[in-house]
Amino acid sequence: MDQNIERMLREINTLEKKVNIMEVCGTHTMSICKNGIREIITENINLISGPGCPVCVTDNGHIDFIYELALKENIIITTYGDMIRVPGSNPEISLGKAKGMGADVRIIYSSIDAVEIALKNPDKLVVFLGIGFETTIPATAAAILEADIRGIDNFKVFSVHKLVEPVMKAVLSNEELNVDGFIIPGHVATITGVKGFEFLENYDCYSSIVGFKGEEVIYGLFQMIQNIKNGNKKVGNAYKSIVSKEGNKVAMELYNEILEPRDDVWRGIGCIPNSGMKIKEKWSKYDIEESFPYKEDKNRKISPCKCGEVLIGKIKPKECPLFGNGCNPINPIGPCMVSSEGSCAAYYKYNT
Amino acid sequence: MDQNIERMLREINTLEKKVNIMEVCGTHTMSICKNGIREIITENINLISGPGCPVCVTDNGHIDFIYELALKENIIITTYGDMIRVPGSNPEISLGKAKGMGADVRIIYSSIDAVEIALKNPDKLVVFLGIGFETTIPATAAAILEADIRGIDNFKVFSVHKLVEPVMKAVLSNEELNVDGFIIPGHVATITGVKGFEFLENYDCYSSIVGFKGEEVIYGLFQMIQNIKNGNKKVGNAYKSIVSKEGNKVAMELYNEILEPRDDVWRGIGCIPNSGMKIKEKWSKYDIEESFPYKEDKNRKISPCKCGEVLIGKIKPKECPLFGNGCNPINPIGPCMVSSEGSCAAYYKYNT
Amino acid sequence: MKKTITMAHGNGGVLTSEIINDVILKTINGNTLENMTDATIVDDKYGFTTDSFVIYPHFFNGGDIGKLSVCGTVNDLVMGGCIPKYLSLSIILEEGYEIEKLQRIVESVKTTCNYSNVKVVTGDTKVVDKGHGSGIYINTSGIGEKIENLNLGRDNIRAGDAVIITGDIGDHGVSILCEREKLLDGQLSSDCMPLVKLIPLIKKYAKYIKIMRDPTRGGVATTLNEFVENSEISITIQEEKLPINEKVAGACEIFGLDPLYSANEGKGIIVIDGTVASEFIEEVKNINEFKNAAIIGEINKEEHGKVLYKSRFGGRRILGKLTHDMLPRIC
Amino acid sequence: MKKTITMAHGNGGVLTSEIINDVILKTINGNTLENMTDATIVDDKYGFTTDSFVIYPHFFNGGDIGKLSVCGTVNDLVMGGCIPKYLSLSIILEEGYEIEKLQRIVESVKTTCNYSNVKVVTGDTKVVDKGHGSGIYINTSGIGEKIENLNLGRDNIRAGDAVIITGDIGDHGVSILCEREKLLDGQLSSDCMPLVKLIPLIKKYAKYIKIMRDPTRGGVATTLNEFVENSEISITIQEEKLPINEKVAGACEIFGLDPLYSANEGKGIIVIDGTVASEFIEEVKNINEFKNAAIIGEINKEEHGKVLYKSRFGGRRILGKLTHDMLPRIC
Amino acid sequence: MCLGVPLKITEINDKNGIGEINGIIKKFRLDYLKEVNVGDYVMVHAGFAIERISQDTADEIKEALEELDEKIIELQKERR
Amino acid sequence: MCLGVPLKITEINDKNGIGEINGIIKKFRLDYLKEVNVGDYVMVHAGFAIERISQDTADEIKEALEELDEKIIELQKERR
Ligand code: SF4
Ligand code: SF4
Ligand SMILES: [Mg+2]
Ligand SMILES: [Mg+2]
Ligand SMILES: [Mg+2]
Ligand SMILES: [Mg+2]
Ligand SMILES: [Mg+2]
Ligand SMILES: [Mg+2]
Ligand SMILES: [Mg+2]
Ligand SMILES: [Mg+2]
Ligand SMILES: [Mg+2]
Ligand SMILES: [Mg+2]
Repeated sequence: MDQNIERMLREINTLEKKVNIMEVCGTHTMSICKNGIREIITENINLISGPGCPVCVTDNGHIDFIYELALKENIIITTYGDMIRVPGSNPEISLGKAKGMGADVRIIYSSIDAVEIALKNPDKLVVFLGIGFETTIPATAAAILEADIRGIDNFKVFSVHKLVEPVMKAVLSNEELNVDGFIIPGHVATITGVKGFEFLENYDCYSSIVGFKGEEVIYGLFQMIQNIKNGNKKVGNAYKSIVSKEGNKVAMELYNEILEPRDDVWRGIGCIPNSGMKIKEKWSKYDIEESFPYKEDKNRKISPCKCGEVLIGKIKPKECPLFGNGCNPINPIGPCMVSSEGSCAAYYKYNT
Repeated sequence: MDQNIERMLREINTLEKKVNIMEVCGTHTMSICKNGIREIITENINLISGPGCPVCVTDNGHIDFIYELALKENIIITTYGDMIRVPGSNPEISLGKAKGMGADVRIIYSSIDAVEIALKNPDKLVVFLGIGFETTIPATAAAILEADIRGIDNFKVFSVHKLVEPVMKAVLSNEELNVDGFIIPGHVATITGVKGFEFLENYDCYSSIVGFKGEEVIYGLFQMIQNIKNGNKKVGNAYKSIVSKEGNKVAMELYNEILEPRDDVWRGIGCIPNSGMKIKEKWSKYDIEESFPYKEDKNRKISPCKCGEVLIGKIKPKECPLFGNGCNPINPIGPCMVSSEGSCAAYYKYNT
Repeated sequence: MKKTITMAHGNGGVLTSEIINDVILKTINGNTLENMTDATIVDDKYGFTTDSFVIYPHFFNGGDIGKLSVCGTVNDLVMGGCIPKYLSLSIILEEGYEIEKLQRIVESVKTTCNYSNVKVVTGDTKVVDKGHGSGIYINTSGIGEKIENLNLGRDNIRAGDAVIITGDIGDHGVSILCEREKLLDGQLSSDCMPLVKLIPLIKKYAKYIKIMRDPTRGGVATTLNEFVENSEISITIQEEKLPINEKVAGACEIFGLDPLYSANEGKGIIVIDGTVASEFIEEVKNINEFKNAAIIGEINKEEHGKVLYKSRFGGRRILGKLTHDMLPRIC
Repeated sequence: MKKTITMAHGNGGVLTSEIINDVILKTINGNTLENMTDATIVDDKYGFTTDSFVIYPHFFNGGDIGKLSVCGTVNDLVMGGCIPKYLSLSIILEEGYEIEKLQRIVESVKTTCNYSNVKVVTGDTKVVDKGHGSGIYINTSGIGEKIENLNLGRDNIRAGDAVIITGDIGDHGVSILCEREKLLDGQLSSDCMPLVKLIPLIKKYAKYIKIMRDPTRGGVATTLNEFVENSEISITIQEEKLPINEKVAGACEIFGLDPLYSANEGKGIIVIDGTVASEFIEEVKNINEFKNAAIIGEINKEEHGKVLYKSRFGGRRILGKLTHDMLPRIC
Repeated sequence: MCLGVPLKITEINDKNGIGEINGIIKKFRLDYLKEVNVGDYVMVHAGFAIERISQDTADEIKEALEELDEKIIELQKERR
Repeated sequence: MCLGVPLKITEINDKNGIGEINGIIKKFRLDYLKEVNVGDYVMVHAGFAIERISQDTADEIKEALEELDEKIIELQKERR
């Protein structure tokens, strides 16, 4: 092992008080599990997985809606691979199942691919499922702009995009929880800048912006532990190679031109004000909700899934009575089990 | 072998002058081939296959039309199995090929099945391909009536029905030909009655109404040879067990209520006045030509196929330069090779 | 335009041999169908054979795709002169297929294996996307032990040999066609059956048997043609000797089908030395499963390489190979 | 609601063993996967195996479905401790498939058979209706001659044994996924290759080899789990020892894939007595085709029945079987 | 165009009939053949009964041959 | 949400870039990262470059540890 890594681990493991540190990004959850980081750090550090996987937090109703769209004739659904297996209000509803029933559902890697598909299928309506936090919101905005410039009018977006700040605030305002520090997702911060997380300084907690490789996570923990030792509650940046103070202003301007905040339902958590992103009036011709309005079903059955509590870090996946006992990656009940970066799935896969 | 059959064969084989006898029904062609009848009768009797297979005589243009219909969305084509492989203006056009390309083409045994399919598929247009002579015309009429009674409005017919009398007259008026006697199709006569063929008595030829089993064909030949020997040119009836003088009047009334003659093109032969049957104005809501008008393509390429000459008995299949030499049941060029009762196919299969 | 596969390439008739000979065999070993029989003897001791089963419907009167998959390979081994021993079972499932159906099919495999005294020793399962299968396709391959003193091959056939069928002709093909096209509400039944009970007789008459084949796709007519095509002998079969189930005959009359071109899945055609034919057929008929067996014709030299059909009126015609699949017709 | 087949039933992971164990094996012989290895030894002399190939695209960098069909069965025989001898070739064609493509595929079968010194001795061709296939599916079954003094089986595995892979991990699965999803314009290449050149070494080290397997569907992680599940031993593999092609590693980083769960079609995993492992691996690496072979881990008793993955930081985690197929993802 | 099948009627329900041949039960329609009864034989073509079968063809053939015999006898008488 | 990949830019055509990692060539978009040049490293997420990578994380780590060392030395100095 690299000497510097060893040195950092040693420093981390000198921490003598117990702390709860929450990662809010599923990729961090994965990296921690995959690299066996829990096994190599002091038991004083309790790593909690928070609401970081946009796949996990997408509401049942939204999945049901896109599933039904997929089953319509002459509609092509384009989506990042992550969403394929996410179940809606029951396990038989998912984009994968729709595909199995003959729907035209295509996995894409970039939102621009969806625009290309629209161009090649002028007689079909091509719907792009916009998911994710600040990292993917500009990509959706760029696709809309591209469609506009190229005069493609069979391209529509279903935006279930979410913002990080409101949900972190929701976590912080939950009195049952006791989070001492946040591992901030490095790529969200790349867009928002360190500035985008300075709101945390108004709370009583430590934080560091962290990259995703094993080394980077260790470095982030190292930085946070230093700050804890020093009582330094300023937002740390352990991802300086990419993340700047101001972030990517062009990207933010781009998405603020095309989308705007709205109240949104987080699966398992509930409605959080101004936490979702919708397409602005001006760009509504690209909004699928204009042609197929999304209606929330207030009478929806409440799932036995404890994702909500897992997502805000109140319980660990294993504490859900369904974990591995009815709910597993093959038959996921809750969204946390679906996405490979969902907390439950990550715990299940790497069952450390 | 049955003594009576032997006796009849002996009588048939006493014929000393050379005669040309034409069967106008493909099923007779098949029966003659299948039972090896040519081999057991005197060489003085030359059996010629005439224009008897309604599959064979259906014009390219009509096949092209139904093929294109089949490829449209939300259309179900229903057809007797006979039409599946008949090629249109090129070998790549057939209902079978359309089916291969995903079209919904269903083989039915009775026209009433098409009505049932329409009932079960209210959101599809169900088109029944009406083919055949007087034997199947009443079945088409009955289906239209049934749809009407049951208020089914997604049922349509494409009628390429043909009448026997006009084409027999066309054969008789062809000066190059020298037909001494006709084997009249027993089931057509069942409908039209002996009366329906009495027009033949105005021509210089012998004729017998004949059934389709080997015994029946031999019996029919026996009767005709007797008549030839006796110089009796009245229409013979060697199928008395079924065929009456007057025929099935109910059936004829039924189809005359719903369909009426029109000029029609016979593949390989050309247009014969009043030889086809179209749906009457009054029932036009069941006529697919009302919604999708059939336009004849005057510039259609003329096929090298000699079916026309085969069909009127001018040449035998083997005399066509393409027979077995580019044209065979697997890659049929002309319609006579397609239907298993087509003259060329029957000759090919039983290559006697 | 590019040449493409048509349904007729799979019907066991003319185009099937064309694709097998011209594309597959010519490439793989420079030879034609001649050398690639249904069961091939390897190391002079074992028979090896394979078949994929793509039948629809999966469940039919008289069997299901599971039973059929075992029968097909067991019968190829028996007809290839082997005692069937081991089977492989490879299943291609389509997304969305009901597991309960799979269960029933596998149970049927089991039962048929037991009857045939063979064991499934290796297997495979694949799943294909919805819209890329037909619920289930099954491949079985089989290994059998060569029966001693048996020397099968077209070259052994001589004028004077008798042609035997072990039961009624065409049951499987006609009944499946009717089930698939939803005609006759399942009044017919497939003959799907393993031919293992013939083994003792095959052993006993080993030195008299010239060639055997189960006339599946393409039917009796096609199989007989394969026995004699390009040879100097011919086969004459007689209409009145053909055993045909009367219901099948009725269905053929109704829909214009021909049992001679219809598949059989529990029948063998055996060409045997004429001198023992009547003795052999009696023994065959004594086995309950084969009580309708019959001598349907004989080998002669009337026409080189042809199969001749003699009608009950004495008329003769040539009986060719299957060209295209039969369809129910009205004329 | 009725239970139906899902794509995950075919990915070679957890659900595949479930369907094989609970539906097929339990019915056929009352046993579970344990007794149904990829190649089964019959009559104590021959190995018998089968596989169907449903890959799409049919032509890919590094091979095609024809080559793959031969490699799959040849490799199952070699890994089952046999010298491959005879193959069957059964093809299911979809109506409309281009004959020229079929021709190329069959040529590829031929070439790969020649390389592997096996013969196709029996075959079958079926055609399915348009919309009921994927152009072409191939089944190959194979017979091989058992190598002497070799006694393979999970029961032989002991703590201290070494786990060897004969080359880079995950090439096939990652490259096919990228080709199918039209990512990376074919910059990757499948490892599709017959393992026959290992045979002399397998013979030489016969008494030291405990078990062998080609980690196809489900990848290395799933195969290793199958070696130890329900046993009292465990396997620990080390991140830094895993040979991974750098381009494959790059693709995995871009699309969030894991080479350990990705199929290999030209690799063997060999568990060998630890005392000869370094000697053996040197000989393996001397063969050009296997120059990237590596000892990737060892058998121990750290956790009963588990596969453990030790990261480069010393952290350990459990490496489970594949649950669902990998998809390219962005998070 | 003439593939007909002779069925023995076993059941009639208005326009729908059921008939039998060789033990095979087949439905058919009676739209244009009304005056038939259970037990009658009908010729069915494309799913419709087209006519009642009044006698067996074999009988018809027999009759025809008997007629011929009579004629021959007459002819012989005349010649004598 | 954060699966990013560091690419070395090999080509730029307006909004379309081509980059390389481990010998793999990958297209990406530059819609919201304009001021980059061939040879630069960028972090690409979901097909879009989100930022230029200014240095290697390893260097960052090294710097951080050096900083720590300095602090420790200072601390020790202070203690002394
Ligand atoms: S284990 Fe399943 S049910 Fe429980 S919280 Fe996780 S995803 Fe929800
Ligand atoms: S052989 Fe073919 S081309 Fe010639 S007349 Fe007959 S069908 Fe037409
Ligand atoms: Mg759709
Ligand atoms: Mg259609
Ligand atoms: Mg076989
Ligand atoms: Mg077979
Ligand atoms: Mg397998
Ligand atoms: Mg066979
Ligand atoms: Mg195998
Ligand atoms: Mg295998
Ligand atoms: Mg076969
Ligand atoms: Mg294997």
